[in-house]
Amino acid sequence: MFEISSSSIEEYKSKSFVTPECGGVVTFEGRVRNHNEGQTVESLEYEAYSGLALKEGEKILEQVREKFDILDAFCVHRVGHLQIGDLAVWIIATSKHRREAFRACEFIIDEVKKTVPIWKKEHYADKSIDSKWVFCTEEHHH
Amino acid sequence: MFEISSSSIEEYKSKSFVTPECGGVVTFEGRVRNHNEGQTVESLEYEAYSGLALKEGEKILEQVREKFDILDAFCVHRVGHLQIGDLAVWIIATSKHRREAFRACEFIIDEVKKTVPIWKKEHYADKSIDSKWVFCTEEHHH
Amino acid sequence: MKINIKYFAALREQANKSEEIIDTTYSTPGDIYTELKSKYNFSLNVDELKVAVNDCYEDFDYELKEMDTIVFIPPVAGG
Amino acid sequence: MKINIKYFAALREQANKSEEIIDTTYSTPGDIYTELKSKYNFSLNVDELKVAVNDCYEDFDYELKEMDTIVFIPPVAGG
Repeated sequence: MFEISSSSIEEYKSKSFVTPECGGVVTFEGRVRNHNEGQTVESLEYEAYSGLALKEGEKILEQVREKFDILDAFCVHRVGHLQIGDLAVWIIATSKHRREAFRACEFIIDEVKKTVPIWKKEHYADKSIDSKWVFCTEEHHH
Repeated sequence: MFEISSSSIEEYKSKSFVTPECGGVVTFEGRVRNHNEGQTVESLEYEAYSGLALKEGEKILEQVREKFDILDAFCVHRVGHLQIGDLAVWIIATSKHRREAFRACEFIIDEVKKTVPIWKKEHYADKSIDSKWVFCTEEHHH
Repeated sequence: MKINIKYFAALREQANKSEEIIDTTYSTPGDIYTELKSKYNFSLNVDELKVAVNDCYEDFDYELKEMDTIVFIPPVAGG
Repeated sequence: MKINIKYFAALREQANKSEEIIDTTYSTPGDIYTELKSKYNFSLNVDELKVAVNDCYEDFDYELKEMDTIVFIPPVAGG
């Protein structure tokens, strides 16, 4: 399942996705870091076009189930104004064998960054630099 | 840091390894699954040669810091009698950029399985099959 | 023809609104974006955007119907 | 020469003990394993094992000193 949340998503980390046949669980946390491309970042705003983002997110999770031998996959993305260290995206993939969970988890974050209509605006410590909507080039944020 | 624990390691999952420069966090959970090579597994016993296991574990974490651009890495391995679904090993890697955390986390679990003196004995649902100490062939357990 | 437009991110800020209903003589997202770009002085060119009609990605020459909802999608940056 | 031996996993079960001090005329882990294998009927051959002396991996022809601690290491299976 793919979700978008306007409040903290830390609590998702304690949800259990474990089943008896599950041997490997891989999670990815994308967090707001204090720098990007040489600038000190003070905070981030995330905005989503939810109607389409949820559909695109579910599409990614369908693809990942087709491509990899996993048991379960889940992704939640935060929107709103986030501070340094805040959790922006959390992904979990479970599988019998660990390789598949690693591949699946990385596939999901790569695709989320490419295809899901979510945007982010960076606010900088240096107030002479205007806040700006950044594009997702490879390795842009985390 | 590499640790070995004779009681539940679930609580490690709530420890924070996040720093302001951290953008990506990847975790791996290895859990006891209910089957292996066609047999229904009922429980597992893990035994460690702690004196050497801790040294070998630390060596892996040193290697991972040299090989990958990560901020932090940690691994804890459970010993004792574990039931289906129990957490056997937990690994976390944090980095500025997500790729490095994925690579580092997978490297750690691969190496732990190869070089750390920890053994496991499988107990089967079918009591006509003797419990046995299994070897770690590729993709053996999770 | 009346068309519902929703704005996000840089486009929302430049249009200074999240949503509006326009009355237009154009019938494709491409032509409508050209009209709006000149009205709001949008900084993004059409080749930097994707477009969704009624929450589905469509081409910029898609033939719109009365009261379709269009979203012009700037380069995404989730994660 | 007295040597301390610790047993783990299958070797511990087959020796039916975790640790013992033996008095041996042999001076390498390889020769001592041969001696113990015949005594306890160990199922593992020496080429399936590694050996640690005083918590460091060493070769099977390592020259032991009085009261060194040896661990014969069956194939590992952590994770």
